Amino acid sequence: MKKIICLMIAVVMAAGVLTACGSGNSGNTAATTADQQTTAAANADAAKADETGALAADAQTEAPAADRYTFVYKGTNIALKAEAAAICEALGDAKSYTEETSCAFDGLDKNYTYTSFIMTTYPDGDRDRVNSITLLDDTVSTFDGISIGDSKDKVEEVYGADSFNGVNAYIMTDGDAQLTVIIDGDKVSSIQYTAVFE
Amino acid sequence: MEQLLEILEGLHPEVDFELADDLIDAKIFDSFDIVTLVAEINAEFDVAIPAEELIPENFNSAEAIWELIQRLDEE
Amino acid sequence: MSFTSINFLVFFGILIILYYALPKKIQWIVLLVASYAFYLFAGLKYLGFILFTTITTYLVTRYMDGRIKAQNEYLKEHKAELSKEDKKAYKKQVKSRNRLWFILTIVVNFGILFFCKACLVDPLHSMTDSGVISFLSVGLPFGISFYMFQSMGYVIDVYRGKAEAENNFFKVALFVSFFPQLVQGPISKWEQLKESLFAPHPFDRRQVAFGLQRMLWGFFKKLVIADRIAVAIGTLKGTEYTGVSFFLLTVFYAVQIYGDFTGGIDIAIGVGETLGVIMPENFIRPYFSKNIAEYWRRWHISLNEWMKSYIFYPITVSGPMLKLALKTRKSLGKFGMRIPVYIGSLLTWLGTGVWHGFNLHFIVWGLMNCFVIVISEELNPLYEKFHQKYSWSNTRGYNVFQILRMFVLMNLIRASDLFNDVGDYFRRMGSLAWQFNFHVLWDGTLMNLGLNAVDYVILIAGIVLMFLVSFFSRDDVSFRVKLQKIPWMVRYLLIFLLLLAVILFGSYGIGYDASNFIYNQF
Amino acid sequence: MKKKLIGIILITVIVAAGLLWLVQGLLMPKFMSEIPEGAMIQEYYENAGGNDVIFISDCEVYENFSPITLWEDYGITSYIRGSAQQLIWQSYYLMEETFRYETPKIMVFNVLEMKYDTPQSTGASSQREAYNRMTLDGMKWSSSKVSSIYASMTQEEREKDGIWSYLFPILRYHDRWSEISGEDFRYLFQRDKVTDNGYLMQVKVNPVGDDYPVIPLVNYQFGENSYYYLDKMVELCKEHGTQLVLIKAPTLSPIWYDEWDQQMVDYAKEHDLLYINFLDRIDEIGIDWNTDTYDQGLHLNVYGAEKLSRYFGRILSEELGVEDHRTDARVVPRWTQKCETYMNRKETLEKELQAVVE
Repeated sequence: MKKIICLMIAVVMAAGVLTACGSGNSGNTAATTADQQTTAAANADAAKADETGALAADAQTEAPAADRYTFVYKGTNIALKAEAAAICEALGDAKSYTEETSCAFDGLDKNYTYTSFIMTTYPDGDRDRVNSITLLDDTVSTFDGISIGDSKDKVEEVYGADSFNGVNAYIMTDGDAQLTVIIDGDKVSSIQYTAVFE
Repeated sequence: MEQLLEILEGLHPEVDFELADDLIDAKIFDSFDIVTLVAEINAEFDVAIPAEELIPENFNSAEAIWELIQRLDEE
Repeated sequence: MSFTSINFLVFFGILIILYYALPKKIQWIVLLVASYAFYLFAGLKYLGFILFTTITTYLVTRYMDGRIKAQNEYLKEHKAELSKEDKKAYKKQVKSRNRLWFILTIVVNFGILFFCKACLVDPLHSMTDSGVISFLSVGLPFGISFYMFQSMGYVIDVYRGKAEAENNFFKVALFVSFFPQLVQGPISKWEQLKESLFAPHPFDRRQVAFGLQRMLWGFFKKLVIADRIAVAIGTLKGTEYTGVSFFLLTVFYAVQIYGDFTGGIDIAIGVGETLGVIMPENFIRPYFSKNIAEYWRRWHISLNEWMKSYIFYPITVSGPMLKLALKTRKSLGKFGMRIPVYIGSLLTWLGTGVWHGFNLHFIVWGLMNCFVIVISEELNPLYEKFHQKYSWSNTRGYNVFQILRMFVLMNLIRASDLFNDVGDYFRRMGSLAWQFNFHVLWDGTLMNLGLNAVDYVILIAGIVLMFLVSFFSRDDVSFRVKLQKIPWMVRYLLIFLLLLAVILFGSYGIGYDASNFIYNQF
Repeated sequence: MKKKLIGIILITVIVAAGLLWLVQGLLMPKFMSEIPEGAMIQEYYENAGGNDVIFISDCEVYENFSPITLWEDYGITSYIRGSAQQLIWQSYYLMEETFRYETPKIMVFNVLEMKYDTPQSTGASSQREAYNRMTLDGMKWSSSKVSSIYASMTQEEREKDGIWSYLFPILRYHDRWSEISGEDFRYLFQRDKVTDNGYLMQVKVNPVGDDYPVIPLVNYQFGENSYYYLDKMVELCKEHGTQLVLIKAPTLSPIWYDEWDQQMVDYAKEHDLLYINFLDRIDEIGIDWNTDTYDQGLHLNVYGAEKLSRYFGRILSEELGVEDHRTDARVVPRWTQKCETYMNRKETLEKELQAVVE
């Protein structure tokens, strides 16, 4: 019974997310400044929290300052394991959207592809949380200023030789999150943020 | 013995010490009372009661306390 | 191995069968083997600690006892020729020789305990550079607080001539390591425990049944109540909970620690009872106390008895203290006689605080207890006058008021051990004075603590049950004895229902972070 | 007197244990109307024996191949031992267990499982544990089951009740008491069949939409543990004279990287195995992503599964020589029955879907 309820809530939430991401307020967000955007995100979050009642406590604790493991896109902080709903709303329309059911129960993994990055989410009870962020082009960069196409030397300067895996990647982790910078040849070929479990 | 009874009455005027034989078991004396009593006895009789003698059997009645004082004085 | 793990139940089941199937003569050896098996479950690395204490305890008690016996022999033989002074001098000589080894043993063992408390509990608080002795960040050796106090109590008793030293090393080893009390006590005295610990125990159905019933009740308190409410306490420790929420926290914590600690002790004593070993009671319905001093005579009794016999009394009746008392009496009168009491209390409570953990907040906790007890002790004459003057103050209603007052006051004091940051604790205490956010009781905050309506129903039912059992045991007759009087069918049914309640409503297994017994950390 | 006492105690214990056993049965999830994936493993035992082909893996087999189609078109007897999020060591032990019941000619294993080297995937650990449960709880007790449990347990499980919660599932499901429903009573002693010889039917259609993002990996090398169990499978099948066939189902997500594919091609060559990547043959099979998937290309629906089964059935019978049993009188009645069930199920599900759409 509980599972059904969970599933229904998940569906409702998913619908909410879709409309939030799909309803064309992208022009609106593009015009506003970064600060206003985050406020809007926070408000949206709060509004959602009020709706469900149960999320109030969480909304308060989840306003993390950006750090190495947070991807900042046009003033929106995308932190791993953060609730996805508000972020989606702030980001606006995704270029493409796919979802993946798990083999059995437990809701959907969702993939949002934007022009310069992909965000994936995983279900956590009746919410979606950010699972990974993959950067796609050199118009975006990490908190420390690394973009695709940067030289290996620059990456090593920023992240240190210690984080090199010996083959093709610099991997930084803080236990909850991991930042991976993949090197192909002498250039950065991929940058990924992934949530770490356990 | 007279002297001892005086000290005891000073501590708990409401108790009849000639009859009472369960001062510890009935929780009339707590550890604070016992320690105060030891200090008084030391002052009055010049008998030092060591910590290991601070057991219920030695303090349940005025008589027991008196016996303890005498025994320690002997040794 | 936690009491609430299946592994423990299996271990215990095998033990019971072996214990009663093997010859009665070797029962205590079975217990010794079991205790060491239990200990090794916690890890091989701790073995050295307990062995060291066992060996030093054995050696020093043997040595001191030998001296005392020789002395008594000598005094008996030369009874006629020795004067009173000679005897005294001889005794003194023996005692001073014993004292050297006695003090050495005590200092080294407590030194280890102190070091462990100060350095091993949390590597972050380590006084030494963590890089240098990183291998030590192993956590506290299992049960060290409990077996250390138990064995040192024995050493002191032998030194004082109050207990005879045991010849058999393995019996001492069993006394130190006896497994039910390793987890969270009670701390037994040698003289209390030795008889039932080493005696042969034929299978006594009633005793075994009582032991098992007591264990089951312990599991109920621990699994159904304490572990369930633990989530909410974790949440309420968050910084935003002040005022009424903080008050709520203190009440929740009172429920948790009661369920956890008394439940754990019920299991320990129940295990002992099933094996025929009688351990001292550690609680006598503490929440029915009328003041803090009484509460501490009824809560964690074995520790407080220990502290009283081995710290409070020796300090307060020591030579220097008595001299001090004489001096202060001259200048301060009656009040002066109490000076040793205050100093003794202070040091005892400091010791109790440090025993719980080498942290500022535990010390603050100890001092607050001390402060309240001393104050109430000093005001005692006033109370008595008050009670004499106003007869209504002796009614049942007033007793209930006193009990509630003690409960609230003790809750507030106790909450200090929840906060590592003492400042945070006092800030919240302060918030009680000005923040009357009673709305948290009905605005849904309660539903956001990690407990849902079902959890609350279970908790309330469980608490009511605990209360009733306590209430009906107030004549000091065990509840199990009362149960014995009802028809066996009903009794069996009740016990089965309790078992079912533990299985169904217990917070254990996947999905539950079974919080360890709180007192395990000490 | 004493005897009477022992009698009373004995009866009490037996009655109490019996009651607890009933309560446990009640508390176990039944996986009938919800999450039928949880009920699949235990269905095998009534169908064990006489299967020439056994599929072992996760949803990549139990959603994509239909044994009934294999029978109807080629007379192949087959069974799918699938479960949700099955991990490679679980597959290995299921394989080991299967050989206790029968020795099939062909053992089919889907290689996507190679990607999980250790007991983890994304998401919280409780979720992983729940998936393990669906594979493990349904197995009958045997050394295979015990080994599989030990290989699968999460750290949290090891620290908590460990194997005991598998021996006494009440320890795991005790807090389901608040969810008990009529279903738990109805299926206390018997269960319905949720699959057709291991195939879990889906009739919905949900066409493929946007492309799935391909996120580059740091390391494409499959883990040592995965290879360890794959090696063991090869060995096990060799021992029993069974041919092991490696496949990759033709589904679009999770992504099957070229680098992974190459490793499987190499492995198959090295061990002289047949490896078929159906992703390369989508057109040949005739899969239409507009009609043949129920969840945008993650799994096939029944129409896609039937197409894939026809395609694979041809390989099985023509290339691998799996016998046609359609003339075998000992087998036919049973399979006719199965076909009927399958048709009824398909019809019912289609009707239900129609009703929802309208």
